[in-house]
Amino acid sequence: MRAVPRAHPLWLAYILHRLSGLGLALFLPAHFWVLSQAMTNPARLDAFLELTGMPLVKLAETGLVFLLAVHFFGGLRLMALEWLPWSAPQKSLAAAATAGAFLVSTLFLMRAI
Amino acid sequence: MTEETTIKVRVQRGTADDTPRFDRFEVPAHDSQTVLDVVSWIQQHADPGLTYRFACRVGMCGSCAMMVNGVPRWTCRTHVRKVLGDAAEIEIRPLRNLPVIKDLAADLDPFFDKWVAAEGRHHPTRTRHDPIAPVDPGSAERAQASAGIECINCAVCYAACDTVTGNPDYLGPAALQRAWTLFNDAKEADRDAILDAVTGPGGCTSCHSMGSCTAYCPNDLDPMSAIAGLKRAAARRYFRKAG
Amino acid sequence: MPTPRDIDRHDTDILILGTGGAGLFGALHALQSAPEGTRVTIAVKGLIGKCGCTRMVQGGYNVALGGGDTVERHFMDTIQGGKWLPDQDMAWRLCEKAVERIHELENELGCFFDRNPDGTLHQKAFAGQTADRTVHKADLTGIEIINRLMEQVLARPVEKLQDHRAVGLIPTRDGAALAGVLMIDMRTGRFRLVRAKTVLMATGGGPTMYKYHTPSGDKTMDGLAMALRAGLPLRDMEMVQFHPTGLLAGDHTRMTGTVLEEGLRGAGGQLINHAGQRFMFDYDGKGERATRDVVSRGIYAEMRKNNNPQQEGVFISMAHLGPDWVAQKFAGMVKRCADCGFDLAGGKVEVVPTAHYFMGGVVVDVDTRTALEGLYVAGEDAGGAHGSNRLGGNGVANSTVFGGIAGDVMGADIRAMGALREPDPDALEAELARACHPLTRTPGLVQPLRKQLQEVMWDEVGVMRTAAGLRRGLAGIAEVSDALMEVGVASESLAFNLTWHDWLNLRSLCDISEVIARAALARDNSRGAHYREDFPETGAMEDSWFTVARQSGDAVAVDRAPVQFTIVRPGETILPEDAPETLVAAQ
Amino acid sequence: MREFHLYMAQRLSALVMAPFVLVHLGLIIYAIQGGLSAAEILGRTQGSVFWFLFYGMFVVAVSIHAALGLRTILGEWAGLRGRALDATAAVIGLGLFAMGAHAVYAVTAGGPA
Ligand SMILES: Cc1cc2nc3c(=O)[nH]c(=O)nc-3n(C[C@H](O)[C@H](O)[C@H](O)COP(=O)(O)OP(=O)(O)OC[C@H]3O[C@@H](n4cnc5c(N)ncnc54)[C@H](O)[C@@H]3O)c2cc1C
Ligand code: HEM
Ligand code: SF4
Ligand code: F3S
Ligand code: FES
Repeated sequence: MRAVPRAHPLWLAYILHRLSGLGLALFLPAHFWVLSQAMTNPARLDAFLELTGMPLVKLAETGLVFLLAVHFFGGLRLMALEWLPWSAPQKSLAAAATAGAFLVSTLFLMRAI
Repeated sequence: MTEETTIKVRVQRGTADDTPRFDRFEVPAHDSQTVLDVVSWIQQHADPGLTYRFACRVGMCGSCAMMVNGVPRWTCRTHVRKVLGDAAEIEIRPLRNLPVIKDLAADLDPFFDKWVAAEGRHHPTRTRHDPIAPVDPGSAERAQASAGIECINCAVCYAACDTVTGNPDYLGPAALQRAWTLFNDAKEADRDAILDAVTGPGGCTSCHSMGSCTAYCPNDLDPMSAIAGLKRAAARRYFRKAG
Repeated sequence: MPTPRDIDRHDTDILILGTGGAGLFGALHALQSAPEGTRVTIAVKGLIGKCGCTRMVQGGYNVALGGGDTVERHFMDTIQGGKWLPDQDMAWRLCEKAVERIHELENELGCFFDRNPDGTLHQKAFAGQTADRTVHKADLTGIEIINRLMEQVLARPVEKLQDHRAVGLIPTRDGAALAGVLMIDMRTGRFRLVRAKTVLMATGGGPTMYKYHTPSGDKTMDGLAMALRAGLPLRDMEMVQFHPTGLLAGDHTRMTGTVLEEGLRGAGGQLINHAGQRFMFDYDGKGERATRDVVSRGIYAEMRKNNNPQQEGVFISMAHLGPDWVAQKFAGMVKRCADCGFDLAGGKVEVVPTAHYFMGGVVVDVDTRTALEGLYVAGEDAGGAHGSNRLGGNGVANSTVFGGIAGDVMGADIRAMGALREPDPDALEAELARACHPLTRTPGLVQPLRKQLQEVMWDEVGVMRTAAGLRRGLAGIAEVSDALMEVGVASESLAFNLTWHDWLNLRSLCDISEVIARAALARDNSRGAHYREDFPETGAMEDSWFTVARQSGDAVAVDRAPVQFTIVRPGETILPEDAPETLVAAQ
Repeated sequence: MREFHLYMAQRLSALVMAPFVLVHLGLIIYAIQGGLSAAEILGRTQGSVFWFLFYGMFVVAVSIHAALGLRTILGEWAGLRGRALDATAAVIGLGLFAMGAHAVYAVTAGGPA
C-alpha cells in the first residue's frame, strides 16, 4: 500500500476504524435480511442459525463482533479525542481502544467455543 | 571521510503533463550531509536539468519539503543518515497532494488558496494609531493561540494527510490550525467568520483525526488537536444556537 | 535564442520586486494609498513570502516604545553604530516610523510579539544599544512577521507573479525614467516584460558571494546588479556585515554558514581556538560579548594563525553552562545543530564568521525615490540608513518601514503619472542578450566557479582587507567573471532550469563583487564593518565621507561624497543633557 | 453549514447507538452459548414493546450513521462528489432503513401477547 511508509499508531487507528465501519456497513444488509426471515420463513432462519455452529462461520461471526467492538471503541475514542479538550494527542487511548476491542472479541471467541 | 563512499538515490522526474519517471544517481557521501545537499549535488554536478526548491537552508521558510522514502520532510534539515538507515537507496519525490510543476518542485497555490479560504488572516480590532493590546501571556486562551503560531507553512502536514488526498476540497491541517490560532487570539475581531469558513464543505469536520499531520510536522506542532478544537467550538456554537 | 518578439508582455500600474518585509509592505501600502482600480503586481524569484531573509530574522525588531527609551536615543544608537556614516534623515525616518510600523504589525496584521507578565510588549537589548528596545517573538521573529504579512497580501487582490526572476530594468529611450522590468517566468523559461508606472525594487541585496554566508539561497544581489547596469549610484558598497558565528560543516553542505545566534555568546558561550584556548579577551575587554565586527575579526585572526586544514574555524562551547539548561534555553539552535549531527548543548560546534547583511545599496531619498523616475528602492537593496554598520534589530525595521513608505509614495505619485512609458528597444535587446548569453555557449559546470568566487571574496575582500589583497581580489573576480562568460547552459529546456538561474546568480554576484572590492579599495580607513589592516584608523569623524560607485562605460568608478550631518554632528548628541549613557542594566 | 449538520448527525447517531451496541454485544455473548435458534430469538423479542423500541431506534440511528459514513468513504475513496454523492448516500440510508425496519418488524411483531 502506498500509505504504508507513513503508518503510525493514530493512522492505524484511523484505518482500522474505517475498515471496520465499512465491513459493518456491508454486513448490515445481510444481517437484516437474515432476521427478516424470522417472519416469512422461520425454518430458513433456523437452518441458517445452524450454520453458526460451524467453525468457519464461527470465525466469520467472531470477525463481525470484532469489527463492531473495534469500531465501537474506536468511535468512542474519536469522539472523546475531538470533543474533550485533551492537552496532547492521546496515542495511548488509541492503543487502549484497540486492546479493549481485542479483549471483547477474544472473550467472545472463548465463550463461543 | 577517509574512503570515498556513495549514496544511491532515486529521483522522480517530469512535469505535470508527463507520467513521472525515476532517474538514479550515485552521490558522494559526506559526514554532514542533508537530503537537500544530495539533491543540490545532483543538479550542480550530475544533471543540470534537475528542478527543486529551497531558500533558507535552515528550516525557516518551508520551501524545501519533499517526499523522502515516502515520508514528507524538510530536506534542508534532514540528515541523510536519518533516512538512509538500512535502506539501500533514498527515494526522493515531490511533495504529495500537490500538483507538480517540474521534478521535485510542487505547486503550492492550492495550499495557500486554502489558507486564505479558511480565513487564515487577522481581522483587526485596532489600527496603527491605537495602543498595542495588552495580552496576558500566561492565559489559557493565549496558550491555545500560541501552540500553532510557529507554523512555517511548509505543507509537510498537508502532504502527510490522506484526507487531503481523497478530498480535494479539504482545507487541510495547516490552514485549519491557522484558523484555530486566530480563533483563540484575543485581538481577533470576527470569530464567527472563522467558524463559518471552517465548517463548510472540506472544513474541520472532514478531518478524521488520523494524526499524520501531528506525527510528521517537523516543527513539533499539533494540527490534529487544533482541528479538534475547531470541531469543539463549532459543536458548542451549534448547541448554543439550538438551546 | 529568444528575440524581443518572443517576449510575453504584461502591463500593470505598480510593480513590486521581492516579497520580503519591504516588498510585502510595499504591496499592502500601495493597495491602501493608490486610487481605486490601480493594478498592483508582485513578482518574486520564489514563492510569495517564502524566500528572502525577512523570514529568517531571529532576534527581533528595534523600536523605541517609551519606558525611558525615545526615538532620539534609537537614532543616536543607529548613528553611533554606523560610525557616523548613515544618512541622518533616513536613520531618523527609520527610528521614527518604526513606532507606527510595529503598531501596524500588531494591530492591523495580527502579529503577536512576546509579552511581559503585565501584558505589555517585551523588549530586550541587542549589542550596541543603550535601551531594551528589541521587540521579538522568541527567536523566530521573522516567521511571525512574514507569515502575517504574507497571509494579508495573499487575501488581497494583487496580481501574483511567482517564480518570476527580474533580470533587467528597462528605461525609456531617453533614459530619464523606468519603463518596465524584464523577467524570466522561471516555470516556463519564457521572458516577460512587465511595464509599470512605478516599480519598487526590494530584492534584498544578500552578500552570498562569500564562502560563508547566512542569507537565503535565492538572494544573489540581482537588484543591485540591475541598478548598476541602469546607471544608478550605489553607496557604502564596501560595507559587508559579518556575523561572528556561522556554522561550519564542510563545503559540500548548504548548512555551512548559517547563523548560530548571537544570544549564545550573550548567555556566556565561549569561543575556543584550535589550541583549545579562549581567545576573545586578547582582542577586547568584553570578550565574547564584544560587538559583531570585533568578534568576527578576533575569530578571523585566530583562524589565520592556524594552518590545520582539518580544522578551519574555531569552536563555540556551551557545555559549561549546563547542557540541560542550554538545551532548554536554546531549543531551536540545539535542534538545528543536532539535525546536522552536532551537539551544541554538550559538545562544541565549529564556527566561522559569515557574511550576513549588506549595508551598501542604491542611493535613495527618505521617500525611497531614486535618480530614475518610476524606480523606488527599499529594504536591504537601499543604502544609507545604516552607514558602516547595522545594529542587530535595525534590519527588519528598515525593510518594513521603508517598504511601507515606498507603497504610500508610489500610490501617491501614480496619480500624477499618465500613460505607461515605452521601453527602449535597444536596452531591452541588450538585457535579453545578456540573459541568453550562456545559452549560446557549450554547457559546463557553474558551481565550481561560484566556489572560486566565494573563496576569493572570503580571502581577499572579507573580514580584514589590505590594498594588495583587494587588488588580488579584483584580479580573482575578473578571472571568474571571464570564465563564466565561457560556461554555457544546456538550452533544450528552459523551463525551471535552475542551472541557468545559477549562471545568472553568479553573473550578478560577480558584478557586485567587483563593486565591493573597488569601494573597499577606495576607503583608506577602517569604519564599522570595513577593516583595512593597512589603514586601521577610522579617520576623522568630522570629515566622514561615504563611497558612491557607478558604472561608467565598462568600468566601475568610485567617488567620495561627504556625509551631511543634518541632525547631529560627531561629538554631539540630541539626547537631553542629563540623559544617562545607557538604560540597559549591566550584565 | 449543511456539512456541519451532517457531521453532527453522524456523531449524535453514534452516541445514540453506543448503549445499544453494548447491550447488543452483551446479548450476543450471552445468547450464543449453546447455539442460536429462531425460537429462542423470537421468544425473547416477539411482542415486546421494549425490544421494538430498542431495535427500532437502533435501526434509525444506524441507517443515518452508516449512510453518512459511507458517504464520506465514497467521497474520499471513490471520488464521488456533489449530487451523485448525496443521492447515493440517501439511497443507502433509505435502503438500510427499509431493510432494518422490516427485520425489526419481523422479530418483534405478533407472538405471545
Ligand atoms: C539569518 C538572518 C537573521 C537575521 N536576523 C535579523 C534580526 O534579528 N533583526 C533584524 O533587524 N534583521 C535581521 N536580519 C536582516 C533582515 O533579515 C534583513 O535586513 C531584511 O529582512 C531584509 O528585508 P528585504 O525585504 O529587504 O529583503 P528580503 O526579505 O531578503 O526579501 C528579498 C526578496 O526579493 C526576492 N528577489 C531576490 N532577487 C530577485 C529577483 N531577481 N527577482 C525577483 N525577486 C527577487 C527574494 O526572493 C525575496 O523574496 C537577519 C538576516 C538573516 C539572513
Ligand atoms: C453497526 C453499526 C455501525 C456501522 C455500520 C457503522 C459504520 C460506519 C461507517 C461506514 C463509517 C465511516 C468510516 C470513515 O469515515 O472512515 C463510520 C464512521 C464512524 N462511526 Fe460508525 N458504524 C457503526 C456503529 C458505530 C458506533 C456504535 C459508534 C460509536 C459509538 C460509531 C462511531 C463512528 C464514528 C465517530 C465515525 C466517524 C469516523 C470519522 O469521521 O472519521 N459507529 N461508521
Ligand atoms: S503545521 Fe507543521 S507541517 Fe504543517 S505547514 Fe505548519 S510547520 Fe509545516
Ligand atoms: S492528518 Fe489529516 S485527517 Fe485530520 S488529524 Fe491531520 S488533518
Ligand atoms: S530551505 Fe527553508 S525550510 Fe528548508
